Amino acid sequence: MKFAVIVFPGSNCDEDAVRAIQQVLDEPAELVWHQSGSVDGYDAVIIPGGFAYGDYLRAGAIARFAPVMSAVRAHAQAGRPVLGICNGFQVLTEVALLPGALLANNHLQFRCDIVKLRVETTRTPFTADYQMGQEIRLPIAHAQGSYYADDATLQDLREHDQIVFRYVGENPNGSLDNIAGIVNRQRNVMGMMPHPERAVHPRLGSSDGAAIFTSLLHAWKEAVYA
Amino acid sequence: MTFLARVHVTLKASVFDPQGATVARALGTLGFDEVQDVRVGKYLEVRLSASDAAAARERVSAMCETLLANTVIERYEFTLAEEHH
Amino acid sequence: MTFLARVHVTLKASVFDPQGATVARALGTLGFDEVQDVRVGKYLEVRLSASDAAAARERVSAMCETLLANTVIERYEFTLAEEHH
Amino acid sequence: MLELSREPSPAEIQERRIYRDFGLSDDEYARISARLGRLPNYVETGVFSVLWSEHCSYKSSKKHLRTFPTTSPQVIQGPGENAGIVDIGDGWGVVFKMESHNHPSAIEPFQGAATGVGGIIRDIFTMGARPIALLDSLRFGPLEKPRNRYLFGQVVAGIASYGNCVGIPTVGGEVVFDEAYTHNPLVNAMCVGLIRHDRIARGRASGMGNPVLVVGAKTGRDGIHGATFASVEDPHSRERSAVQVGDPFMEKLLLEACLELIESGAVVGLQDMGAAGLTSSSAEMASRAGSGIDIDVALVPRRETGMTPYEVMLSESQERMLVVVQRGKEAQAQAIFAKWGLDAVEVGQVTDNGLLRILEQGQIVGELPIAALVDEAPVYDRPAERPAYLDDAALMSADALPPSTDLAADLLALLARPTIASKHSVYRQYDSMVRAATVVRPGADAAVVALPDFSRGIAMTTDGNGRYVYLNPRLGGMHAVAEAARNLICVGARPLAVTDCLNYGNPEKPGIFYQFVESIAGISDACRVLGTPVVSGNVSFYNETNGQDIFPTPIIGMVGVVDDLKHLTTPDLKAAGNYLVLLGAEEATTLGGSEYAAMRSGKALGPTPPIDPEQEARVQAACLKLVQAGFVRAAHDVSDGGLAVALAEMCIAGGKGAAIAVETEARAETVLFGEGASRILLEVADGNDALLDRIVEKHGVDYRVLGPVTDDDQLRIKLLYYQQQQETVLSLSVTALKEQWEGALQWAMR
Ligand SMILES: Nc1ncnc2c1ncn2[C@@H]1O[C@H](COP(=O)(O)OP(=O)(O)O)[C@@H](O)[C@H]1O
Ligand SMILES: [Mg+2]
Repeated sequence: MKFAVIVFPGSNCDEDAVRAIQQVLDEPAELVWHQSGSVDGYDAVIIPGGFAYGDYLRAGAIARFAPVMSAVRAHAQAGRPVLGICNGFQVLTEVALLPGALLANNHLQFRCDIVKLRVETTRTPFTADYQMGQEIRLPIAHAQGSYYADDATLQDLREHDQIVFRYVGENPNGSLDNIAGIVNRQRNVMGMMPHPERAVHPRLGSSDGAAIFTSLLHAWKEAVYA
Repeated sequence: MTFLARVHVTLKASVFDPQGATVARALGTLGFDEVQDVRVGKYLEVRLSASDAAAARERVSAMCETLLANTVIERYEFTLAEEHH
Repeated sequence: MTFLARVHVTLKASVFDPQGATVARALGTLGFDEVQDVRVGKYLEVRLSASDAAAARERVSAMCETLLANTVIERYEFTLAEEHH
Repeated sequence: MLELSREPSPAEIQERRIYRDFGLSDDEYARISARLGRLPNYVETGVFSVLWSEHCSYKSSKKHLRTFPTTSPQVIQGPGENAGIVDIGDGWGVVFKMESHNHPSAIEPFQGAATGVGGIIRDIFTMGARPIALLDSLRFGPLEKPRNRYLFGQVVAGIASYGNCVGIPTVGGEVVFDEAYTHNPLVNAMCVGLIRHDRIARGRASGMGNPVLVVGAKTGRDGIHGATFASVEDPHSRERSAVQVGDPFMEKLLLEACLELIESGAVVGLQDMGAAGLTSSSAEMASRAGSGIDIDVALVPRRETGMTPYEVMLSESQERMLVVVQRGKEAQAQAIFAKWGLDAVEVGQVTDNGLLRILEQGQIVGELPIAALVDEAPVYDRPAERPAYLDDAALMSADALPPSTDLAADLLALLARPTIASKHSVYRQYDSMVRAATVVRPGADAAVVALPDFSRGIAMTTDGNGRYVYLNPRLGGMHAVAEAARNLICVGARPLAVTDCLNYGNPEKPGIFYQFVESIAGISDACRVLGTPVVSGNVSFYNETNGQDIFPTPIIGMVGVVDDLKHLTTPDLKAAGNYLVLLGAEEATTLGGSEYAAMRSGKALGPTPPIDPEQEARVQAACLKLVQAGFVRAAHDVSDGGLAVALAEMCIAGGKGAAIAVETEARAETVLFGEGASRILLEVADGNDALLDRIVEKHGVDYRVLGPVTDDDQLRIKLLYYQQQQETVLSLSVTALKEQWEGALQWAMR
């Protein structure tokens, strides 16, 4: 299984994602430059964390227009998996591959911590290897992670089992309904504020992020060998 | 012709504005008890060339729609003034 | 009486505005070639009670000086309007 | 102050003594004119004034900085380059440096702190190193004052905004509050990078004819005050005009582009344009290479119109680099910069005439010998005189504090002192985990970042206690080094080398200069004994307002190596049944200089605790051996707040209790809250007594067993006075301790 990790000017978790994939899955992962017009040949696309274009104006606002994003959109529309982590989640909402938006944290500060999350659905190619309702610990590090959507959208997300992760205990950013991650209706595009790529080794304080990558690999194998 | 667009981007009324709330609280503790409410938004000055005001207006609208505001959460408005040197 | 102050806080002209420069560049690559320059600032709407416009003006000035702007790098200006309910 | 509509002529500069407005003394100006054999013109006077300024020339401090030990078998690069480098084996080097941004932060705390972080990051990647961590050492006045809350909040937010955006984890630091810093907060930032030996780049402009490029942000009038200059009486005001808005996005692009360029081999040398911008970067790069350099100011990309050569040469616009590439490889370099969306413009060439020549559209507008600018800068032997307060008996009376009426309340109050309280509310604003290699995060005695293969780790810390230095400059200097090394030892690291940031008041006052000279001597002594040479550093003078000087505050940044990550140790108690051991020198413990005495009296009361560096070295060596032996479960050095605070912190962090008994003859306040060097608390797994004894004895170190770790929520401390047949008992719920310690800083900020 081959992963593309998109690099915008200002991305800074790109190499972490590559290393996590190689470490956890021993599968190839490559950096794909924002100017690239294609993600052909990649089985999954990861939009990593960071501050694309400095997050100036709004997180993800400028990145949305990078040439590579048309290719990512096509990849998503073809039903292939796209995972947006942190800044990647913000980009995915800006390009409307995911509904809603990410607002400034309600306390207005950047927040870095290891937080507790509940896996709300395992019915995605990103979370099948978790247990339903499992509580996991993942790092967060963001200033604009407060998920917002209007009531209708929120209702929709709930009805279609699209809320993938919720914060347990203290909500670190004021997100609606404690949402930490969502998936699109087709279930192949997921965005999440926490950083699974930083939680793949016990020395890093948690290895609970590894299952996201193993889930993706298993889903891909099933599709390929089915 | 050169125009200066003064663009205001604010959160929609339905979206909570923590920054406004924080500024209001800070003003309160500094003794500005008369403050009832604060909203904080972005202000952009965009200087552009255009053949006339109508053209400038159209272009600035397009900029707001595509980049300057995220209409899921924000609204925008702007004024235009011709600049003379 | 209730007043609405619309406050604009911008970087002084001599201070480099990296955010504005980045937005200008982005607009350029999006095909808005006519953009010459962008500056990004803050916009605040402050609703306050005051006995009259002069008093309101004085208080808003004080707010700007103490909290809303750091005059080392920023400048501010505001307009005042009385609000009727 | 002088307002002029045109630049004055060389004769006017002399006659009207305009050079004084640049900060040059009569004597310095005379030396310059004599050296040149003519009167310098306006831009030349400007260039001399910045290169001969305290900031660039270290003219007051140089003589004393030379006394630092700067070599060891591990040192690859000592002071003099953009940053120091230490070898850690396997082809890896660690690059690090610390720098102050005190004055800008005092007037625009967010941007002042942010641009400080930006500057120190550039110093690291300029060497070819990948920055892997940031630390920040901060000092503010008490949080009761709204202004101090504002400064503290904004400085932290500014550091966060910059470091987080560039993607370098901020993994450690310190924050101390004292009245002494009310008008002069200190903002010191340290950056640590990792480099392959064969990739080291240096700030050298060599190779006749090689092109010189300006890369990054455009040049504006930042840091320049038109024709109005800072007066000599107020050296701050130069920096006051220098507050700028940081552009961390541009920095990230510069970082990636420069590392890629160095990797490509096309680069000859590069340097950040920091203070005095183009002037200092070009002169210093030529000086190091023994070459000359031509710069045509007309070619420098500008943000503003109508800039004069003077303004272009002295601009301090941020996020710019000066890069010398090999002639013939310009295209390769340009391609790399273009990929990262950066402007890179050739503004001149390297020459071999030993001159800095400033041109404007090909016309020479200034021509100065590099040697005169850099090597022949004045060196001053400023007078130092022991200040009278050091002999004030009333100030040295901490041990005579009246007895406490409630020791338990004292402990709770100490834990809630902002200086001692948890800094979680600070460091959770910093991304401490980006790069996915932070294996000991903020909150422990030192931070540890793993090497790429996760075999070993680099440990780092910053330390400095201004009160100790104020009360005894020499001992205070030693303590700073000793505590930094002890902090590294506690996480399982072997200390390697030091960077420093020396923050003082006005050096023209002999009493202040005495503090400077003496504390440097103390730092040198301790560095020698502990085997940690100084490889880089920075001096910040004039931290003075209305005649009030800060506490002399040398900050030590220290880096070490964890040879095997399985030796990583943290301060949190791990399991009931283990027991606590106090290793080291108890006899040195005193209330002098302590946070406790400051809390009780509201002032700095001495004397500073004594310290024996040889004994410190033995305690540290023993501790490291114990940690490596594999039965130490937690370690924490005893510092601010003394034994009781250190115990409380270990209980809180681990969510465990402890039942401590100490046999003593000393007064309870001293045992519980007294401070002193060379003490470390260890949590030890049961059943290792023989090994413990053997190791400790071999190092000639004392220890005592304090009691078991417990599973209940109580920290019990019993002081046994056998002779008097008395005991003093303190018992507090860990939950209550935790509430104070964790909440205090946030409450203080409300
Ligand atoms: N400004 C800061 N930035 C990052 N980490 C900090 C800061 N201040 C304190 N810390 C972290 O909090 C912990 C406690 O700090 P401190 O009390 O100074 O420790 P010590 O006394 O062991 O040096 C350390 O891990 C330190 O790195
Ligand atoms: Mg400390």
